[in-house]
Amino acid sequence: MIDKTVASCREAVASVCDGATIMMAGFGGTGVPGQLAEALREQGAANLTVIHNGGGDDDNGLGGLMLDGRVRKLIASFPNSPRAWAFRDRYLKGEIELELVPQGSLVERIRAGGVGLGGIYTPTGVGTPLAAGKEIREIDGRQYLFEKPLRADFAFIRAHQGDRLGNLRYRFVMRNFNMIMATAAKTVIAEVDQIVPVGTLSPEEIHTPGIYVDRLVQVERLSGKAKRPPEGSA
Amino acid sequence: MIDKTVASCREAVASVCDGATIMMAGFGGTGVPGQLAEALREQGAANLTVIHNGGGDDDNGLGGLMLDGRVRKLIASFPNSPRAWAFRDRYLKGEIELELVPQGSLVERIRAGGVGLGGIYTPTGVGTPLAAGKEIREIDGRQYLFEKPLRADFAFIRAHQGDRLGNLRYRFVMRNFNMIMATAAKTVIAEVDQIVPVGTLSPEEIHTPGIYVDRLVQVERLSGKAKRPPEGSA
Amino acid sequence: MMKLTREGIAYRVACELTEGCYVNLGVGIPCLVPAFLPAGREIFIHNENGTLGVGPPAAPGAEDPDLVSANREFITLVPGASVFDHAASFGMIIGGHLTHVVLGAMEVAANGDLANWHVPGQKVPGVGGAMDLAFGVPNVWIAMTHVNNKGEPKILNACTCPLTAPRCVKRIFSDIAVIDVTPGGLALREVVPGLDPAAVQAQTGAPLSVAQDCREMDVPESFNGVRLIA
Amino acid sequence: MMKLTREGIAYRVACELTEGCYVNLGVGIPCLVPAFLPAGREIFIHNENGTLGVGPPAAPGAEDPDLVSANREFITLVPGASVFDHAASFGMIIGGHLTHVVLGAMEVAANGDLANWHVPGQKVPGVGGAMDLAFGVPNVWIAMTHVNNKGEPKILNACTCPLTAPRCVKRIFSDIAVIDVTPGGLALREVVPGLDPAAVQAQTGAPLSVAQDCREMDVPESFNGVRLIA
Repeated sequence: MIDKTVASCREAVASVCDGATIMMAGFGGTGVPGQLAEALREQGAANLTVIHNGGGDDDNGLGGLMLDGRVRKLIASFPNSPRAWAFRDRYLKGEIELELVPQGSLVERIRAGGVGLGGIYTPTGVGTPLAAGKEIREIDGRQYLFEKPLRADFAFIRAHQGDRLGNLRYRFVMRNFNMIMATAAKTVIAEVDQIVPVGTLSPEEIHTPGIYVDRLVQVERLSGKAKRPPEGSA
Repeated sequence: MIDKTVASCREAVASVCDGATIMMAGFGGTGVPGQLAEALREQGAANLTVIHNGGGDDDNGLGGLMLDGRVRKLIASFPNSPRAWAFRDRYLKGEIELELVPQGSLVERIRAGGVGLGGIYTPTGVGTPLAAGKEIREIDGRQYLFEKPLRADFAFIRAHQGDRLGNLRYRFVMRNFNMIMATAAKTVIAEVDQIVPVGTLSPEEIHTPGIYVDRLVQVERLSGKAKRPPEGSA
Repeated sequence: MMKLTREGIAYRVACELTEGCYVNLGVGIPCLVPAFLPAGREIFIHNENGTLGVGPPAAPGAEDPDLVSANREFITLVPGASVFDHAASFGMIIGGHLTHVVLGAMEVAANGDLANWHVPGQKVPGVGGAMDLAFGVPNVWIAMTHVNNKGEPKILNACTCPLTAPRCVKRIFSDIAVIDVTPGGLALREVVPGLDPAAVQAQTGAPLSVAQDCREMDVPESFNGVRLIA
Repeated sequence: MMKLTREGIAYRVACELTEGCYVNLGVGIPCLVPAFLPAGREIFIHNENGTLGVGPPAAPGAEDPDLVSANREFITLVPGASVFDHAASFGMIIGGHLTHVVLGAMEVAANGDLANWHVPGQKVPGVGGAMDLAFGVPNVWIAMTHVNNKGEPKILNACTCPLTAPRCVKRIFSDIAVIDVTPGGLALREVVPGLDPAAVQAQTGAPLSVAQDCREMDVPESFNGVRLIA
C-alpha cells in the first residue's frame, strides 16, 4: 500500500542536504509551508538556494532560515516587504545573493520547469532594468524576453487536505504558488491541515494529483491572524 | 446587469465571418461544442482555419463543416481517426491545408497564446520529421524546438454549467481543451448543459472564470453514446 | 476646490469604470476605488493571489485565513467570484484579459512610460507583480498625486527612475486633473474646479495639450482637499 | 510455448509494473495490461484525456458520457483518481512525471529510436500524443509482436519509418523476448520457453547481446500463442 504520509515535519525534511535548492510556496501569508521551514531550521541544512515570492516573514520559517544565515541565494519577486527584515539584513551585508524576477515571470518559469519546457518568451520586463543581460527577441512584432525554467531539489508546499497517495486539495487562495511548485521539484513535501482517507477527495476537487507529492505531514494550524501590514507589501 | 447568455446557438455564432480562425475544443468525443459547430454550418462562414485536436467526426459538427468545404486549414494532432473521413476526403483532394502538431505542443501553444507568451521551447519533436523547418535550440544540454503561440478569432467550447457572467464548470474529462481554448481567442462562445443562477457555482468549482467567456447558450445534450471505434483512434 | 483628497481621486477613477470591467488595483489610492463603485454596477476586482471578484473586506469575526489579499487583508468574494492558482492569475494578467489596472506611480512620462517599482537608492529591490500588470493589461490607469511630497512634478518628459514598463500608461487620474496619454502626447481632459489648464501645466513636467472637450471635473465638494500649493 | 499471445505480452509487462508506478498505456497490446495487474497493487493509469487513476471499463448501464478515454471507451476512476485539463495532462507527460509509458511500435532501433506514428505512404498523417509520451516519459516500454505481419523484424539497426522520438525506448516486451536497450546496445534478458537466444536473434534485425542473467520467461502456459514462424 502506498503511504506517503510521515509522522512529523522533522521526518519530512530529513533528507534536505547542504546546498539544496528549495521552492517554498505561499503568498500574502496564505498557503505558506511554515512548519516545514521551521523543521528545516532545526534540521540544519545550509548554503541553500530558496525560490519564494517574498523574502520571508519576521523571524520564523523562511525568515528564520534567513536569520540563521542558512540561505545563500534567494530567487524572488517581492523580497522587500517590511517583514522580510531578516533577509534585508543579510542582503545588505552581502551575505545573500538575490535574483529578482517579476512575479509573473517567476510563475511561468516554475511552471515551465514543471511541464518540461526549455524556456519561454514573456513580454514582461523588456525595456526595463530587469531585462539586463537577457535575450530579447521580436516575435510577430512584439518584443519578448527569454526566461529559463526553474526547477528545484525540493518543494515545500502547504495544502488543506491530503491523502496517503499524496493527492492534495487547497482552500481558496492557498493554491497560489503551491500548485505550480508541486510540479517543479524532485522531491515535494507537503504540510496539510488534515490527512483524509483515500476517496474522501473527489477526483474533481483534487488540485495537486498525488503523482507530484513525495511526502506529506499533518500539522496543526498555527493560530494568529494576518495583520494589516504597512502599505507596499505584497 | 451583465448577461452573456444568448438564446440560441444560431445567435451565438452569428458574428463569425469568412476567413476566421476558430478553436474547437473537445477530445475523444467529450466536451465537444458540436451544436455550435452545427450552427456555424447553417450560418455559412467559409474559408475557415480550425484548431482542433482531431479532424471532426463523421458528417456533423466539424465533420460537417469539412464535408461542406468550409475549412481552408486545419491545425490538429490527430486528424486521421477513421471517423474523420470528411476531412480525409478534402485533404486528399488538396482542398484543405493541414498543420500537424504533436498534441502536447498543440496544448502548450494554445496555452501560450492565452497567457501572452511569445513562444515556448518544447522537447517534443526534436529529431523527427515534425521538427522540419523549426528552430532547434540547446538549453542546458537538451535540445528543444521553438513553437509559437496559437490564438484565434473565436473559440467554441462546451461546459456542463455556466452562469450569466460566463463562469463555467466542466464535468470530469470535459475540461480537456476547453479550459485552455477559452483563454486564447478574442471571442469565446460556450454551449452548456445548464445555465444556473450566479452564485450557484462556488468560487472553488469554477474552472473557467467568466472573464474569458463572451457568450453562452444552453443546449440539450444530444443522446447517443460513444461507440467503440477501430483501434488507433484517439 | 483646488485639489482632490486621495478618496476624491479614487472616486473619479470609480466613475470611469463601467459595468463588465475586470480590474486589478495596486496598493495605495487604487485600493480606495471599490468603496466608490455604485452598488449594482457589476465590476470584477482581480487580485494577484488568485481571485476574480474580490468583495469588501471581511467583517470582524468573519475572517477566513485562506481568503487574504496580496496585501494581506482579509477579503470576501462577491457572487460569481472564482479562485485559481498563480499560473492562472498571472496568465490572466500577462495574457491581456483584464480590462484595467489602476496603479500608483512615482513618475509617468509623456509617452506613457511608467516608473513605480524602484526608487533609486532603495536598498532592497522588489518588483512583485507590477511589471506584469503594466505589460499585460490593456488599460493602465494611474491614480496619484500630481506632484511628489517635495512638490515636484511626477509627470515628466522622461522618467528618471527605472521603468516598470515603457509606453504603457493610458490615463492619469491625479488630484488636480485627468490626463490621457495619446500618440500625440499628453492631453488634458479634466481640471479640478478652481484651477485652470495653465495651473495644471505649471505642475506638470511635460507639455500638455488641452483637449477640445476639456472640462471641469465633476466631483462632489466632499472630496475637497484644497490647500495652497507652492 | 514458442510465442506469447497478445495477452501474454500484456501479462509480462504487468508483472514488471511495481506499486507506485504512474503509467500511460498506448492503444493495442498496452491497453490489455491493466487486466493483468494483481488486485491491491496500487498503480495509477494516466490517460491523455486528463485522468490519473483510470479504473476498469464502465459496466453496461453505468456509463458516464463525461468519463471517456482518449480511445473513446467509457471508463471508471479508482479511489484516489484525479481529473484535470489537457495542459495539466500533457504537463505531466512532457514534464517527466509519469514513471512509464507502454506503447506499441512499428520499429525500434538498437539505440532506442522509436517509430510508431507514421507508416510511410499513409495518406493522412496523425501523431496525437505519441511524441509527447516518447519524449517526456522516463521509461518508454514497447509491447509488440517481435516481427511484423510479413514476418520481418521490427527491431532493427536503424528505423526506416519516421521517428516518434530518438533514443527513447528503454525496454521491449515482445511475444518471444524481453530486451533492454542499453548504452552498449540491445541486451536479451528473457526468452520465451521453447526458444533459445539464437532463435530470438534470428528474428531480430540488430545484434543482441545475451545478458549475464538472461533467463527463460516465466509466463503461464495459458498465454501460449505457439505457431510455426517462417
